[in-house]
Amino acid sequence: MNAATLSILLLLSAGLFATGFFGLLARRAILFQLISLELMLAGPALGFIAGGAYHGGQTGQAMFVLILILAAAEVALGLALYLALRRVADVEDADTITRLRH
Amino acid sequence: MLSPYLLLLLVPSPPLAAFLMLGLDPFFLRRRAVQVLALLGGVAPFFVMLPLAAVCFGGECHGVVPVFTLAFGQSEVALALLLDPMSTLVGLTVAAVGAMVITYAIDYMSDAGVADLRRFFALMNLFLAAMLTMVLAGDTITFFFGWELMGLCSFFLIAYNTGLPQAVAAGRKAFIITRFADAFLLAGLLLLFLEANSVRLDVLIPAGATMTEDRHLVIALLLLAGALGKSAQVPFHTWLPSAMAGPTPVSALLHSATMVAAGAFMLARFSPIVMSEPLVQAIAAAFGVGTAAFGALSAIFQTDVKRLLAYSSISQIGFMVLAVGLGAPEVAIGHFVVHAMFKSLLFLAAGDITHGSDLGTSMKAMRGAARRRPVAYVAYVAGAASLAGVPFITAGWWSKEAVLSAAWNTGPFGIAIWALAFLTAICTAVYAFRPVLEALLPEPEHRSRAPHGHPLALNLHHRARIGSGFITVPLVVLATGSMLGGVMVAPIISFLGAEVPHAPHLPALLAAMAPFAGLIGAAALTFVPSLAAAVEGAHDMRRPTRLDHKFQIWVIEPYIRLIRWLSRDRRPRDADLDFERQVRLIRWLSRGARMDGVYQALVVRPFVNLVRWLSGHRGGGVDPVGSAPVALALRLTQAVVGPLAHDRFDRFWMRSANRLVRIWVMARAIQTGRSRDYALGLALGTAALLVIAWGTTWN
Amino acid sequence: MSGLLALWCAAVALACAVLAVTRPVIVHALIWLVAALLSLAACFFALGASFAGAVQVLIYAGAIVAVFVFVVMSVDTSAEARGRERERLATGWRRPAAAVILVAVPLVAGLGVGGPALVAPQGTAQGSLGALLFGPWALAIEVASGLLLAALMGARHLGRRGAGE
Amino acid sequence: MPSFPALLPLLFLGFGAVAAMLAAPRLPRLSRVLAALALMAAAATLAARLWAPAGQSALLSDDGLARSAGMMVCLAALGSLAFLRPGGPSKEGPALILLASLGGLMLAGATHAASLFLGLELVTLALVALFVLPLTRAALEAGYKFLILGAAGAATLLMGLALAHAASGTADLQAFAGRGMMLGLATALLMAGLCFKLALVPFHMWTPDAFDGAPRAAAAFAGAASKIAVVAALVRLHTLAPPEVWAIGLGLAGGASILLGNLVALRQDGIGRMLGYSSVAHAGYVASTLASGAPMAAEAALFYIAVYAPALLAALCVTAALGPEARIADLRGLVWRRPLAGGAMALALISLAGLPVSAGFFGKYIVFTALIEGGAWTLLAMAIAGSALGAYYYLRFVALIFRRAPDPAAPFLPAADRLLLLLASAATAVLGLRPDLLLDPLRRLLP
Amino acid sequence: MGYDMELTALILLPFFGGIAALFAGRFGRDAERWVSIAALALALVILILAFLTPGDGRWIAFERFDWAPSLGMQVILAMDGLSGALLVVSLALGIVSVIVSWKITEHSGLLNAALLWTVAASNGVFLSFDLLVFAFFWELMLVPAFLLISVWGHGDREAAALKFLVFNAVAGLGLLAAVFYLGASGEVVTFDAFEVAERDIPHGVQVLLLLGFAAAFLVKLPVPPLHAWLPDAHTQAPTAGSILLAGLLLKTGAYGLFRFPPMLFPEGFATLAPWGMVLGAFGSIYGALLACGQTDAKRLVAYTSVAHMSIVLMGICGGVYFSLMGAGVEMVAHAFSASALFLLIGALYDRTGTRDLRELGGLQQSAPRFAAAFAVFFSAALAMPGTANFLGEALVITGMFQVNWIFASITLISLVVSVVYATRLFKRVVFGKARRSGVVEDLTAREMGPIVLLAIATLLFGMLPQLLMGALEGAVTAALAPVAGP
Repeated sequence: MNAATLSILLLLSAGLFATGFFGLLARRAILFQLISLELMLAGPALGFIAGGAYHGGQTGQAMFVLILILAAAEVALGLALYLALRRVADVEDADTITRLRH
Repeated sequence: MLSPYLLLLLVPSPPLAAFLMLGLDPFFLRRRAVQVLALLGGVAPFFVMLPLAAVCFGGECHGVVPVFTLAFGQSEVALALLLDPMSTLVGLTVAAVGAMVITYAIDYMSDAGVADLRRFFALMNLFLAAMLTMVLAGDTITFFFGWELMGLCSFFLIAYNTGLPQAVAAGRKAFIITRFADAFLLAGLLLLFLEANSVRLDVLIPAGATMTEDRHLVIALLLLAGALGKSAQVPFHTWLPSAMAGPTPVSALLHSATMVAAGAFMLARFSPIVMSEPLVQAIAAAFGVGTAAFGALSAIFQTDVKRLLAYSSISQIGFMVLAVGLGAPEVAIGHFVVHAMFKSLLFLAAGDITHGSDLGTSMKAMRGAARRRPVAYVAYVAGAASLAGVPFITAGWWSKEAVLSAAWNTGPFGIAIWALAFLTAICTAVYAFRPVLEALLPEPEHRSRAPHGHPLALNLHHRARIGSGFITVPLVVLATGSMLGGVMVAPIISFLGAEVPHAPHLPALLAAMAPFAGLIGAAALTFVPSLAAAVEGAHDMRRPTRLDHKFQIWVIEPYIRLIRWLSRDRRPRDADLDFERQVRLIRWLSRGARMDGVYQALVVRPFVNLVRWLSGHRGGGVDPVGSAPVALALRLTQAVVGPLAHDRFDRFWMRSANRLVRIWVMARAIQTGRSRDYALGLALGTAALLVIAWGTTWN
Repeated sequence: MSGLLALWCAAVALACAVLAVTRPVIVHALIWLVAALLSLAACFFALGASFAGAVQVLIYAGAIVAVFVFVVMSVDTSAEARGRERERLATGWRRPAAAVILVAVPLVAGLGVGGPALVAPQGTAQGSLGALLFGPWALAIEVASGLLLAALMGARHLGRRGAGE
Repeated sequence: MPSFPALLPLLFLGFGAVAAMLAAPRLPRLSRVLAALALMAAAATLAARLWAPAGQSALLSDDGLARSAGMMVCLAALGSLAFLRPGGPSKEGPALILLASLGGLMLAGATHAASLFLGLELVTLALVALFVLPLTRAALEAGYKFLILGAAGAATLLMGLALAHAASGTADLQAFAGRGMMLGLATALLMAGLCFKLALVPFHMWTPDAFDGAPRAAAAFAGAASKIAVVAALVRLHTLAPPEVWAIGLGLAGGASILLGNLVALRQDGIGRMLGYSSVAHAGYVASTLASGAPMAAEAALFYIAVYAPALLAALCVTAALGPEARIADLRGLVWRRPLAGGAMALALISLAGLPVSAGFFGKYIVFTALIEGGAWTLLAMAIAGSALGAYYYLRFVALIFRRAPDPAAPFLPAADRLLLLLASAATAVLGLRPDLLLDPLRRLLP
Repeated sequence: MGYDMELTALILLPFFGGIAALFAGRFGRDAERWVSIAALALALVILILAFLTPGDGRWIAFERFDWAPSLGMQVILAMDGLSGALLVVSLALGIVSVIVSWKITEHSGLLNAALLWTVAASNGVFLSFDLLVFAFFWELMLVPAFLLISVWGHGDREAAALKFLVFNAVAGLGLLAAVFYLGASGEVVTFDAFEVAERDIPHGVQVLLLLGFAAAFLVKLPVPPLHAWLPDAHTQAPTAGSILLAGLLLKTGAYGLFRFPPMLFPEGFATLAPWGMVLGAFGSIYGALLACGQTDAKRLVAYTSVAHMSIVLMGICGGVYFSLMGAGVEMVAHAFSASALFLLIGALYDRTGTRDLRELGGLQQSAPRFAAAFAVFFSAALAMPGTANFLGEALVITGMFQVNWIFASITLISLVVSVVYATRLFKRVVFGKARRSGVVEDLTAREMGPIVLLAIATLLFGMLPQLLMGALEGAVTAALAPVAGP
């Protein structure tokens, strides 16, 4: 694997990150935001794997594992929060959760 | 060996001690104790002054008693009392007059409550102490101390009747105007101090006389302005007539030997500095003679004895200032001594005659005086004669003649001054004799008095014809002095080290005639009903109803025709208008040339407007009241009315605070509460950081 | 060769991701998410990170998406909801897009166009992933379990019918 | 692996968390006690080894910075624990606080991407769980916002770490000492993640909402303990001399935080919200100190956040006692109703305002000194303007505390709260008189 | 120099006295007041003993010890005649303020503590020569004063207290910033004023730093346009608060100006001094004019304070021997006379419940002792010769004549205007008829005590000024030397 490939892979990982970020900003439904978060995390995951492949160490994969754990934890908490919000306040649109402001 | 001059310290001490005792009231004094204390404090200085004067007349007349010395960096301030011929003479006079006035006041004020009595005598004693301190001061600090203290006491004393708004207003007016003049004096004294690096008069005056030109002129002018204010000379004269709101003894003390005369004394004291500038000299002479003439003219048309005497004081002190301006301060001091005696006498006698009258101190209250209070009347006559300057037998003639001669001897310019002073002397005699003649008129018919009138007023006619010793002794002593004091004038002047000026025979003879001319004028004003009515009417602001047509035809009519012919006036005549004009002139003069109005327009109103503008009060309409003191009081009252407002800077601060609040409202709107907006912030922040990173590493 | 494959798979993943975030229907989005994750897994395999690829397939595309599916089953999928979702996206995409472009431009400029001079491959010591994870990184794994523990406690607590209702 | 003594505090916290979690459903009181004991033990161990020689392992550094910051994290966590209201459904609180402290300890010692990221995320997720403890709508809202933003921040941070890893081939934080465009971008992304945790403008939006809606104790942890840990991490990164974007970005964000935080706090009536915005501003002071580049910046930043912590704890403890919707009017006459609470609150606010006889004064002092030393005049001007605004709004609250109140109802304060208030006030007052007691050790402990 | 504790004691004694007073109320009626008086009296005794022991010429007493060396901080306390005189003022007014608030029972422990802490903090300001410690006490002073206004004040007290605090705290930041710069800019971090004074600071920097210092001092002084807090604070403060405000806090501003600018920034001071004089001249007129327009007696006196302190500012900026000496004398004199006027108005307010000039009057008849007391301090307010106030103002004017006659004339004008407002106050309160107040009870023995004390002080320093001026000599020449030097 050469530097150019790594460069493009990193670009693509940044693209994934940016796409996820776009989803987070653009989507109002909570579930979509959670999906977007997953994509956001996929970006660095690709980045670590690509970097690890380029440099030839295990660190990249190890970091990927940690990212995976984080993603899982976040999804668990996020979905639980989504359900709780629906139950307590009956909302699924993030834009309506604005009781705390100013 | 103790120097006899140490006695100097004892001169102002008794009245000061009396002030402290009366003011602090440590023993809860009774009426009798108060009177005794006051009398002791008032009389003692005279008896302390006597041996000092004896020493001084004995020839050794230069004593300095240091009080204490302050070190100011490189300069030294040595406070001291000084005994020299001038302070001896003036001190003796002041002590004597003070003693007389306080003695008189013991009886005069006997109907006041104990607390008021205590206050009155405490202040009178303090006043006396202040004047004595000033006279005997050996340095400018002590001098100014006494000078200012008098101003303070005059405020309290004039406002003695604290319930009377015009008394309080008169007190404030006196204090503010004299304080204004004092500011000039203070500036002059401080500049002198900086120039001479000493405050001691015996060092400072010679040093001051040899200053550089411009400094010298400034200082001399400042000192002159200070003196003019304190002495109620023309631009500053308005406070003095209003100050008559104080009790008679206060007026007697204020206007004869102390407060008012202090300005003249100061000029005489500092004459080596003031009078070495020809310009200042000319200004002083002009102001002096102008004031003298103006005061005399105004006095003629007064209907109130005390106001008449007040204008007389203005006029007489004008003579003193004139004398100083002519370069004869010794003559001024001579006139000072004589004036102190006859003026206090006049006040005391007039006060005694009018005491308790329901007409107050108006001229009418004088009527029947010869019958009611013969001693006082005789004393008044003596005083008036002295004031008018009846030749040879009165003291007033000698001193006034000295002034006139000094003027005559000054040269061609002096002759003009002499002429004006001569006319003034005639006017002086006119007003001096008016009350005397008025007293000959029958008493006005007895009107029923309001039950709430002065308690003593009811006893007016039951009073003894001869007053108690407290009244009689001062009157007799002062009357004697006013008559026989003339023999002292020449010794006084020569004691002070100057020649008695002598005029040629013609002017001297003319001057001697002046009192008699005045007497005729006074008689005309008193006994010619139309003129009396005019004077009267000018005050009541009503048209007189009865005119003596004869007088109108023989005197007024030709005069008016002459004027019309001279001015080629062909318009039809309006008798009312003529009369109006005449009355208006009299009114103008009797109101002190309406100087109060000028002050009102030039000083008070702008000041009040400024204050009002600054403190944001809303003004309300106030009737322009004829009498200026009331107007002054009202003006300041007006400034008070209105809500308690903030000043402008305050508003500025509050406005910026409000602006900040508006920014706050905008800033907090950023926090919309939507998580997507929050994330947008996150994204923008990240983007900014990335751009910075890219920018800093890109090359 | 493997490099090209990896690039291809990553590009596919990106395309799937773009689709995933723009679908109006949640189920479609979820499917595209799975597709993106699987493409990434393929990419990982192509890059030689077989463990990562396997874990990606099993845990990510398997377990995590399964959890999603359970939740998605309770979501309103009517045509009306779809229209609403489409309208929301149609009205509110400009500002996010601008922001994301602002983020992406420096990244792209820095990584691609500007062409960073990458350091040569750092010859780090080869060793098995397991030796790393259970050797020096054991602490990290332990703490990561704490992460899961916290999430678990939070999720369990949220599942309660609490006082807030 | 780190040496055993270095590991001990982590073990205390980890096992303590498990024990507390297990005890929570049945014996909530025991759970609290266990958590407190674990925190105390961790703090004591750290304190005992404060001056021991430094050690280094793969992921964590065991040096003075890590120990002192870790100790402060534990103490601040103990403070938050003191007024974490027991009862109700919120039984997991103590365990979560322990987990969050564990994350804080990791963060304080992190020398590697893995430990940095794990520590940060452990704190974040534990805090999300803590935020939602009351299960009220406000708490859920605060938790949700924090989760979403936290995850986005984490992804950003990870992206930065990934870039750094790709650029340098190592995941060690040492990588950030290099130069180059990719590292610059990596640093920018890393900073975005850290700034989010420190609540710097424009990454601060979650803070006021969290202080308002979440339990006060959780907010206190977020404001005190977690910030100490993040500042420690920042200081560590700072000493590596990262690319230029580091100083510029911190300066910009810090200055903006000072101004915006103080400005928006200006007329807030909710005490929680006011403290939230003010915490943004205080984070700004810390960031601008680090941005100034003064040699003393590290110790100044750590000192500042260390003296900020007790004041914030005391203020939030009192706020908690005043009820979930505490507003400025509730403070009226507090000092007459509850002298301890009122006095502590007043002292805390005075310290936050940076007025003398409080530790906050010296916090401001040392920050200003650092700004002057570093020649950061613009930041100094911002800091001065911010302090002026700060004095205004803090004193608004102080004024009301001393105003006589119409109603004599006094808030309830449990013993733990009272102890906390007493200790926090004592710390604030003592450090306000003798700042060198803290500053000198810090100066010697920092690299 | 040996290490004695006397100066430290002068700060700590009131401080701990305050803490003791806080709790003394439990041990007996009025115990907290007696404790306060005892602490202050003891401090006064210590101060007098310090005066009696020989100093080293420049300083009567000097102490230096380390505080937080790592921050470059130490405590340097030094007392010369100026600080000594102001300390006498502060302790005496402390006792007076305890006595006048005798009747206040509400939180009386805290009240006495706040009074004592104000005294302690201002003593610290008067003694400190470590700039940081100085700034520390400077800010510290605000807290008890703020409490005094906001807890025991009248009317809209919170707003007034907040205004007071914000003005002074914001201005204090300028001081802090300048102090920090001074401390950090040298080779070693030090706040020792004597060391800092040795430094060669560039002229522009001096001007900037001086502006920082001046901000704090001028607001505290206060000089227009920075005075807006004063009338409100005075009006709403309790009597004791007004006394300490006028007698102490204002003096700290003047003291700071007197002491530090000429010492630390001689060239910068020379540059800015003319502007200071302009400000002072404006303030002296402006304050006096506003005093003429007030209807609230306390507000009136507050504006006179503005005028008088502006004259002090002018004197200090004049920078010649006479003006500096005048400023020093005026500071002390104004402390006594203004606090006495506040005391009297406070006593009147206690009796009548109003301070409105339009509603007062007739004291002369109903309460002669009251009237007499008013008369004494009325004379002091308008600078009657014989009072220390006259001495101060006359000296300032003398100095101004050496500097620029325009400033001297303006001071003279303000002297004239002072008569207008003083007589107005007197007319409205003492003269006339009682409008609303009715018969007012005369001053009681407890009130007479402080008043007699203050009257004696005013007159004593006026009649025997060498007592005061001898003490001030050292400080004046020290302030003079750097300005006049080559």
